[in-house]
Amino acid sequence: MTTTTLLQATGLHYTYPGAKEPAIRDLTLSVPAGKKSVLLGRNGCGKSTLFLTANGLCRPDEGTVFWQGKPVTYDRRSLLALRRDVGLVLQDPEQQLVAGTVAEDISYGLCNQGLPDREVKEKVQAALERFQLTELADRPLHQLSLGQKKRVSLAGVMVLSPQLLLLDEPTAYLDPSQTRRLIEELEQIHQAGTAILMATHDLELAWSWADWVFVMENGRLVMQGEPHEVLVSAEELEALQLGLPQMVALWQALPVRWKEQMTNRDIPRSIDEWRARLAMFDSRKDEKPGYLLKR
Amino acid sequence: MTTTTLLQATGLHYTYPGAKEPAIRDLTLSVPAGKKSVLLGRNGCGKSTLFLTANGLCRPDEGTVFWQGKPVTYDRRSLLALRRDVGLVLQDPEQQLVAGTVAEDISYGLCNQGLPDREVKEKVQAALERFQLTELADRPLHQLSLGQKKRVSLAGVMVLSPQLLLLDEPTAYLDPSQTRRLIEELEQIHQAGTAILMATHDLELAWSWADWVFVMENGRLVMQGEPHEVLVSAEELEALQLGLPQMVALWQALPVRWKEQMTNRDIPRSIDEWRARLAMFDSRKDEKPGYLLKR
Amino acid sequence: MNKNRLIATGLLVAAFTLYFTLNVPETSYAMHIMEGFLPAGWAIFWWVVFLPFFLYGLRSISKIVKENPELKLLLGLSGAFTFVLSALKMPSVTGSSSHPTGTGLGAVLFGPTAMTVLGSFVLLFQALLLAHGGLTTLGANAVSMAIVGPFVAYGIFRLNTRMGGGERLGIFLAAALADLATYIVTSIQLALAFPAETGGVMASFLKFAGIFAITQVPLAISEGLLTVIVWNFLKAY
Amino acid sequence: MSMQIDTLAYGNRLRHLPPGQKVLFACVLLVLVLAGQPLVQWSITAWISLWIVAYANIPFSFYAKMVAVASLFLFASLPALLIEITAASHLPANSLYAIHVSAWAVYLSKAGLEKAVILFSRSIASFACLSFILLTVPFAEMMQVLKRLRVPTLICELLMVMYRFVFVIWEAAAQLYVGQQARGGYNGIRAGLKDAGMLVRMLFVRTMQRYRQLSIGLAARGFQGDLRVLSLTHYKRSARHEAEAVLGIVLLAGMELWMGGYL
Repeated sequence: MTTTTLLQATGLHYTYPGAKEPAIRDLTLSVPAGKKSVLLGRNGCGKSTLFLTANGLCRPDEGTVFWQGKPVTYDRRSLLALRRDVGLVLQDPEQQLVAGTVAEDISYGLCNQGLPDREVKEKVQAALERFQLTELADRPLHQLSLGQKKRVSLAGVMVLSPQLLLLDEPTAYLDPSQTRRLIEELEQIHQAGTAILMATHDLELAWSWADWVFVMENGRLVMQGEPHEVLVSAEELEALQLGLPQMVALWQALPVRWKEQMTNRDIPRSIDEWRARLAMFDSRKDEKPGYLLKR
Repeated sequence: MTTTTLLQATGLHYTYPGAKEPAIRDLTLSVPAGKKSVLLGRNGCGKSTLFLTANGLCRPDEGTVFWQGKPVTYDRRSLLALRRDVGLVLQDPEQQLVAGTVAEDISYGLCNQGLPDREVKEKVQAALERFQLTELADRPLHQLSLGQKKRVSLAGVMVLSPQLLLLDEPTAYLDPSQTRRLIEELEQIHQAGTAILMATHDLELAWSWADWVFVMENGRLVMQGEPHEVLVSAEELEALQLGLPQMVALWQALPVRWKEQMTNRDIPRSIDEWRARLAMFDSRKDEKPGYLLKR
Repeated sequence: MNKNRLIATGLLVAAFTLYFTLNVPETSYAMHIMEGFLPAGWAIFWWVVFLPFFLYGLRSISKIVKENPELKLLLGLSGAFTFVLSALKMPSVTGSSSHPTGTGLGAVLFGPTAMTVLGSFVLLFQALLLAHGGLTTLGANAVSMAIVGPFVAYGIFRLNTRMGGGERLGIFLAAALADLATYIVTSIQLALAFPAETGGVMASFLKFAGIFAITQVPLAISEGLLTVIVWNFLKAY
Repeated sequence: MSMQIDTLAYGNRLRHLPPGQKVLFACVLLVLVLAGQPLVQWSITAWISLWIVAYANIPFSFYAKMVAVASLFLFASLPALLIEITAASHLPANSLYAIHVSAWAVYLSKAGLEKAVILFSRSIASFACLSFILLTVPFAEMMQVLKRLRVPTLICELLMVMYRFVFVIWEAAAQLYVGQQARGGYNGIRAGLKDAGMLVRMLFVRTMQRYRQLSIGLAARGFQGDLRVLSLTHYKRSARHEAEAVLGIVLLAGMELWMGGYL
């Protein structure tokens, strides 16, 4: 996959009606195709506004949003197309679900696109299977658990086959196993060719999952780059009140002389990688590794 | 502080009206005084129901709840006293904020206790200062940010000086700096003598913060103990679909021969402890430690 | 005769006992005429009375919605809000739990024509989700609760404002009198369908109205008070 | 209150039957009830209860409670139907029981009793037919029936949004109620009324918030002014159930005609 730019924003300013401070100011960024990006930043830094702008829901006071190189015009047709191509999954699934049952809700976006009934049904069927919702297809939304609701709202967006998927804190309130499942689903979505941009507060997730990191502060983009460029400087991140991912901090705290002995000195991005880096020390087999290393 | 038991539950069963499965079953646990406890478990495992039961909001179908050794009777007076002594902060501050402005909302619980106006005002004033809300006192609640709302809902509970504070996922949706601030506030609350029981999905937080860990599954208490007893067995936690805290997993993955050289082999509970354990290796000063160790 | 007497007395005692024991938490649901209670003729009659009002309300709504389709969401949410309000158990002046009908507040907030449509939907939901009221009797119930109630509330509120009465008084009267009007209309509907052997419709009306007054008058007062409290809060917001 | 009817309807064992058929079946029976003789009405009550409890597998205890609560209205109205007041001199000869208060007589009328008996069988039977719809046709499927009946789109759309948010708002109300109680609310009637007022206000504020959020959420999904959705459900017709329904209706109609009813 070539790293073309899907979404590009130049010099965006937006102030909510009645607000004193602009929510985003002089924001310029490009979301690359084919990547898993995260967007970090404190609450109120403008993340959500950026998402709304990317989807055409906020029209910036200044600046331009480009979609695949073309500036977004705010007429009805191109907005409809933009909203098909840029899928937005909001924080609270209740905000996005509207129909009586799961299957009906997933059909909503497709119906808005004006597709013929047969095609809608086929696509809904496929989405239900893909997100393992077939059994719940005829269940009313209010009977679902939070994790299931989140899956439905994701399915309702993915059924439109967007090229870019925006997710606003998808893991909040999920338990570890639900989070793991969501990440697996996102992995599949990414494999199938959809670029993902996820706003999150979870630094560990950002470190282990993302290919690209954006950091916003006060309506501006203040850092961007690959995780090992952005998420490794304690001082910079501390200044942004974010802090380091734990894995990075712990790695950095390992004695330098140990690290020097290693063949691969990159900071590991998962526990498995961590083990792999250190495996050479235990491979000398001076004793049986603890049972916890088995797995 | 002696480790007396504040709240004790024996053989609790509770089934929501119309539900097929009980939400909690045969649940027996004691919440120790003076501790910072966490309650882990998947969504739907009965955590919230336990909280409601502890506060007298759910009356168990079977079993007894004891508060400071005395069984809870469900008459109006003792319920009112119980709700003063056991403060409950719900997940979503929107669930708990009822009044128009910050100060009014904080006074709500005090007014319900029937205190004289002067006393109410004094206490509200003190709470506003303690939680750094003085400036926001007359602000309408819907103008606050999420972090502020969470602080108000905590203040509204703490103003009653409860002896046990129950928190349901207080860190969800908070950014890292807000989370840190909340933890500091909880630290102060704990120092001042209030026991805390926090339900959370954040294993890192549980590991670094708690003195005592409860794990629930399917309405039952399945594990309890100090963090280094409960949160160290990958197999057990995996079976409960929780997983290990990252710091534990990473520590366990360190080569055994390194760990053997250490004087203190306990698993560290914070990055500082982690550094301290490893400091001896760098204290040989074969080179200047990286700038990241400065801090 | 003696046996008959005994049976009749027994039935009466049983009826009253059942009424007062079961009734307490469900007080005001008793105002929904149950499915099948009205003879077919009357059920149809009230549907015929109801439909023009409903269609008029629907037309005015569809005009608004055509200009601003987002208002569909607002109307749907308002309907849901009203339904939830009607289903909440609230402390009542009599000390027991009962519920406010919310039509008074709704009519003042959303206007009586919109409230006619929303009120009918609320009744449909009450019939379908709570089994209160019914489908054949929906026409009759809608006339009393979704047409007369809101119009009385709105009228009283306007009248009170024009006469220079305080806003709170207006809200109280609107909510309380809307409740009372609803219950009087229901009593009339029942009296028309079941005239008394002696005294006809009028006597029957007095009997029905007398029985329902036990629950509905205190309820109207608490609804009035509650609506004032809510109104005060809303104004502060 | 819990919306248990809704929950049960989604889990009922006749769920796979086409909803249109079920609604039609209940409506035909309802017409028979409204026009029929008490004996026919009681037969219908028994038969439809069999469908509800045995075929649809709705717990009997729940169904019985539902009927009991609905009958409250019936019992509440009984005194008005049974008790008559008249001048003592006009007391009908067939009165069942009378108390004389000076020149007046308060009596139980025989005609009233007969009326009450008829009313009783009709109401219970109609309510049973309604219950069949409530407990076997979930709301979402009811909407499909309404659409097939060409009910105006606007009505369907509004009902859909309402249905969706009835539960969301109900949940919010329940949470607020718990939140207030946890802080010692609802302590006495006066405080209770005030707390209820606060709750209603918060609920209103939250509903308006929901409106704003939902407009954004749906716009993101391409809201163009319509709230059109499609349903996937495949229904299976069941010859056995259809045969029983048709046969039963024919028998009941025959019974009605034979007994000289006005069908």
